[in-house]
Amino acid sequence: LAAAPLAARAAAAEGDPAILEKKDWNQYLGDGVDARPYGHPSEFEADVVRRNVAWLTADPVSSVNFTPLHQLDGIITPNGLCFERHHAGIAEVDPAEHRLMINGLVDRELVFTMQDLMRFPRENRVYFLECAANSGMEWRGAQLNGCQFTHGMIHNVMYTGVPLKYLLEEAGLKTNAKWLLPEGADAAGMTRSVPLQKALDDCLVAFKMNGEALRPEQGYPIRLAVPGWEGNMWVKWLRRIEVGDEPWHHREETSKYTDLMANGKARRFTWEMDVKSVITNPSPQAPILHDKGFTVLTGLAWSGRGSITRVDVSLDGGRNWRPARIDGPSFDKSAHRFYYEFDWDGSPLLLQSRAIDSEGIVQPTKDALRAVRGTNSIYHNNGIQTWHVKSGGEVENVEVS
Amino acid sequence: LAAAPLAARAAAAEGDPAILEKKDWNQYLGDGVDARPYGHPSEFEADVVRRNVAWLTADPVSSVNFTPLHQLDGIITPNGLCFERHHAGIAEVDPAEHRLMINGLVDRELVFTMQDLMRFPRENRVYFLECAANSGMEWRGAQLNGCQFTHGMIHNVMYTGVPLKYLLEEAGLKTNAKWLLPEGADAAGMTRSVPLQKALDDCLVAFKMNGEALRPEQGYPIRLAVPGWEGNMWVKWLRRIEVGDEPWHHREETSKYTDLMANGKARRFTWEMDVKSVITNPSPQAPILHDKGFTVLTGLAWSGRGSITRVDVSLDGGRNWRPARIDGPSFDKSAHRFYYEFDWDGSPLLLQSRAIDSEGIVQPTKDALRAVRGTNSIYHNNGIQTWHVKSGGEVENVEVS
Amino acid sequence: GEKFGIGREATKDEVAAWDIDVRPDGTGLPDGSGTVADGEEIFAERCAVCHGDFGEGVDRWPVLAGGQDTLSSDRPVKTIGSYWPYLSTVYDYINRAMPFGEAQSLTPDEVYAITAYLLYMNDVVTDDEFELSKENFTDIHLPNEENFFEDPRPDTATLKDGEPCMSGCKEKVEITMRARVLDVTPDTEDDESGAGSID
Amino acid sequence: GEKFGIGREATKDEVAAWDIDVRPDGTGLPDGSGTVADGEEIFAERCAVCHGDFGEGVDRWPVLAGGQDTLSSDRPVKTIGSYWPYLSTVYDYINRAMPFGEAQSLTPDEVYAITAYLLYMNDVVTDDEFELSKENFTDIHLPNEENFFEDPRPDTATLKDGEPCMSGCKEKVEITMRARVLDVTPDTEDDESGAGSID
Ligand code: HEC
Ligand code: HEC
Ligand SMILES: [Ca+2]
Ligand SMILES: [Ca+2]
Ligand SMILES: [Ca+2]
Ligand SMILES: [Ca+2]
Ligand SMILES: [Ca+2]
Ligand SMILES: [Ca+2]
Ligand SMILES: [Co+2]
Ligand SMILES: [Co+2]
Repeated sequence: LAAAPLAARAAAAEGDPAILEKKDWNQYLGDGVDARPYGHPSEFEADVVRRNVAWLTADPVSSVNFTPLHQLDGIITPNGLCFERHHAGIAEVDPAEHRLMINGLVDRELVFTMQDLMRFPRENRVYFLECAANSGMEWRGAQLNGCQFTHGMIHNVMYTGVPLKYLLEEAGLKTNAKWLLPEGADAAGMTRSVPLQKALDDCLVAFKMNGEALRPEQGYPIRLAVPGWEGNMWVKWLRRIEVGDEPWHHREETSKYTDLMANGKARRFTWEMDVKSVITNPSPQAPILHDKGFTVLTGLAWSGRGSITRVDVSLDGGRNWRPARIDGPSFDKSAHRFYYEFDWDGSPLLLQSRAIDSEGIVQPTKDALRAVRGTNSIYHNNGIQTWHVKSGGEVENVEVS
Repeated sequence: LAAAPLAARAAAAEGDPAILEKKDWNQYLGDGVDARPYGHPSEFEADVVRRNVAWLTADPVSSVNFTPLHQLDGIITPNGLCFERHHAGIAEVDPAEHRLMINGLVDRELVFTMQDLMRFPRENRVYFLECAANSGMEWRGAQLNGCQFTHGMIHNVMYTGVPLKYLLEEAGLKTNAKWLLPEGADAAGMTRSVPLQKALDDCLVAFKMNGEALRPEQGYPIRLAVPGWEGNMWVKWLRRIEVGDEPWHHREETSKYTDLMANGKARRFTWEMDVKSVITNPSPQAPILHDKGFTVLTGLAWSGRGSITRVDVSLDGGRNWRPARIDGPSFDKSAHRFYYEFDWDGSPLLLQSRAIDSEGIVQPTKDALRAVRGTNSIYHNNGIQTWHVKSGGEVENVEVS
Repeated sequence: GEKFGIGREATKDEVAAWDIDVRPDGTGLPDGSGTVADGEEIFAERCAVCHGDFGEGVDRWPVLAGGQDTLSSDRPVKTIGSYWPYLSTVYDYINRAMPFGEAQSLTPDEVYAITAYLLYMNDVVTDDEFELSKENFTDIHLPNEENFFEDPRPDTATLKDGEPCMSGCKEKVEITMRARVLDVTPDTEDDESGAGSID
Repeated sequence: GEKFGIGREATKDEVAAWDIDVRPDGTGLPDGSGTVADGEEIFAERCAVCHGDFGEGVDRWPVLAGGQDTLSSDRPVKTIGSYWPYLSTVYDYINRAMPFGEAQSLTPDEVYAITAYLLYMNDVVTDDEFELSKENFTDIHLPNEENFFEDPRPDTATLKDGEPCMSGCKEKVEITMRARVLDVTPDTEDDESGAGSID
């Protein structure tokens, strides 16, 4: 037998060829340590990408793509997969040519280079960033078949940055200072009005995400972090902060990011992203691939008002609920990972998750939201998502009575 | 003036051209959301890469490259920059063809597919992984001029994985089970003996790092996480775990990863990576670029025996110490980020950091280590590093009396 | 100020170069003016390719005019005339971000003129000889200004309203809606497309 | 076992295909044997290009023989003969990982023969007609076996030894050594190189 050729031996043996036959990678050398100065995922993970939906917008240059939540785990979103939303494409800023100016109601109007900013004390915090329009497609009913598209306008990143208050204190705030206008260096010149109190509380001028420099599509070299508040306020490519006594009511806080109610009136300054959760697996893009038996359900929960204290899961469309297991770090205004393991009997399921935050706010049903806000809001849809698992394991985005 | 061409206007105005002159990125559109399904760093960060040192090894296929610690911040190492150490190059494993076998002293010898593994309960934990040979070059004295090379065989990652104990319990441990032999699917067939107690305590079969699939160079599709213990034990491309009653004394725990003492005797099973720290900025590759004034010193500290309770910093080569500020999450067996901000008077400095862990172990000086271990150990060098800052801001790796 | 001694004072010219924002009270408006007729011409040349000659929007590009009385309908059309609360936003946004792809290429007079034309198209001014200027700017109010109100959340249940139901919460559950767009992987010609848009 | 009911039992053949590890007590050794002379030939053909005809190591590839009595010197040479505690490690490692780039291509007889040759080159056996086999394998002990001992750490100060000194800890401080390799960026021809290696 020892002399028999390998293939013959394997054929004679009983079992899985994946074990019985040698693989190239068991025998031959792979790339050395000089081959990948900056690494990339396995070729077998080529489908793990941000995806956009062409018909959503007029042009991909002012559009959005979505984080593949169903292919991730834990709470950190890798930088290459953090969803993108920009209004004039990715600004490719040269940090040597980048400045941050503080002007307006300050004692001294200041200019900082990147090197200047590196001299202020820094903080490291994990925060989610959710676009106010995340799940916005679903206001009128189930639309897109996959949590990447229904919930993928979110990412969760560890930022390193300078507390904005240090920069403001360096400039010296006038006593009538009440509002800030952060402004981007991109061709959209993005601006938002931010109340000074928030800025002094926990805003960061962030320059690193998950340890390395911000990615260009996330505002390289600096962006504003506005923890827990809608993503549009996290101005990217930040180049100026004006201090004022009144809000500016700029385009992104009037024409956009205001919630239109059924009666035609509209809410403004709806900044916090309310408590929300979604089951990422199983989900339409990630069906159950095994027969009945022990299975892992997992998902993400977050709240812009604090931490997540509890997530409940229902397998029967909200009739009965069980507490899920939250695992991994629980930070304020950061995504939480939850699991619910159960023995699947192979019959159809209607999966839901319901998160509760440290302020005691309970994630509402979509119908509860519609009852108070109608269906024209576009933004701030934090309703409970339902996935219909069929007996074959296939999953569909549905709504239930 | 309104009609004057832009350049003329800018020339007449007083100030920084970076502000007075418009940039392309302020005016023209950048890449859209369909351009980068998987993102990459800015072109201006092209020097932020893993680097190897050609003369260290015979061939880059069995060698090491180093994490650019001086260019990172926070505690998370981005996946593309996690140092690589492999013994037969990067195994490019097809997950569909990958299996995990458990054999030996178990009730039932088992085989798992990747899909099987996804059905076990998961945990999410942040752990550092340090090669036992990190700083090994420095046993005989200051060698390499940069913390990337003196300390860059470490990374710190949030793992998602299945507690190994679940897999072992599924197989059913025999009463005489005491040791495990995890084995890799690569062409080095990497093996290490791991005491069962550690396996049942906190080892994970990890499949995700920082949210996404393990990178090929880090063991895709699965690696063993052995928290706090030397990196070589974290077997990559894990394909088999044998359960036994005695250790195997394989090549990587005899010929390698044993500490040779001055008297010719050698320590074995020196698993824990002891308390250690390094100042990452300033450091030889990251000099001080500004004149005297307020400056930020930062670094990393970690211990394989628990968390870091304190880091002290000295500016004068160990004569006087001040507590540093630890910022960001403090997890067990995870890197901690520390800062020490001070007013630099422009004169030369001898920078040191000294970490203390939750077991009360104090990071020793290099001379204290040499006094007990000599200079032939190669591994487990956790001595205090000294950087000499010159008056121009340049920094050099030195040792002091 | 001056806690750390980092950074330097901005020059007047530097602040002037970047300080372009405009507020509802007129703060930030530059000197200048422009008529509806001037605006029509500039708009036709630089804006209409996307927004249409009358702000009606080409393809999926934004609609800028019309939509009055649609806000409580099933398909609200939110335009400067129907939705925007303040005229300053029109000036500020066009000046900073339009034309798309050639941002900050318009002179103050051009922006005043375009803004005047947009007011005309939105029936806020009806005189086609109207000239908008720094001086008369804040006299103009957009029709929907009063219909914005401050965020009143939380507007859904909290724990104060009682513990959320854990068992037997409903009699029966039925599927009432299914995903409109089943094939979300944009890899084939025959991909379905859905309604709505993101803003 | 069987808590979750996941996975399946391995077949005997599957376990046999992967269960190649060898322990000091001989567990895992396959049937077979090989002589020093056979080993010399195979070694010359498949190993010597890297390790040298006599295990002396070519360029920076590993040295496999010699180094006796260097372990307490300044430059220890750690080989199978001078350092390795167990012969089983030699068999196991060559069988699983060598030749470098063609792992697991040797038959048991070949590995026994090479191992015999390595014993001979390391003066552990002196008879050039020596044949190593499964049967006599565990009779052989490597000279350095007794010189390994269990990790005795912590071997440096802990808080129990007192609070670490915070001020005035030394009289004066002088630089005693400087980095040997100043230019660490491997981008030019004239890069310096240092001593030592990583394992
Ligand atoms: C090449 C296409 C294009 C051209 C030309 C263009 N725009 Fe736009 N316009 C856009 C896009 C795209 C947006 C939305 C940008 C975003 O997503 O932030 C927009 C948005 C706007 C808005 C805000 C719409 C809303 O409801 O919030 C206004 C007002 C506007 N444009 C005016 C103009 C004017 C005035 C011009 C000419 C001076 C102009 N545009 C030229 C594409 C164009
Ligand atoms: C192409 C080069 C090459 C060839 C051919 C080769 N080796 Fe090696 N050998 C290496 C390298 C490289 C290592 C170190 C691998 C590592 O870093 O893990 C090594 C390691 C070893 C070691 C362990 C050395 C130690 O001190 O830990 C032994 C024993 C060994 N080889 C024996 C052999 C034998 C026997 C053969 C032939 C059957 C062989 N080698 C063929 C390159 C080679
Ligand atoms: Ca509010
Ligand atoms: Ca030990
Ligand atoms: Ca202003
Ligand atoms: Ca498709
Ligand atoms: Ca075995
Ligand atoms: Ca060089
Ligand atoms: Co937006
Ligand atoms: Co190693």
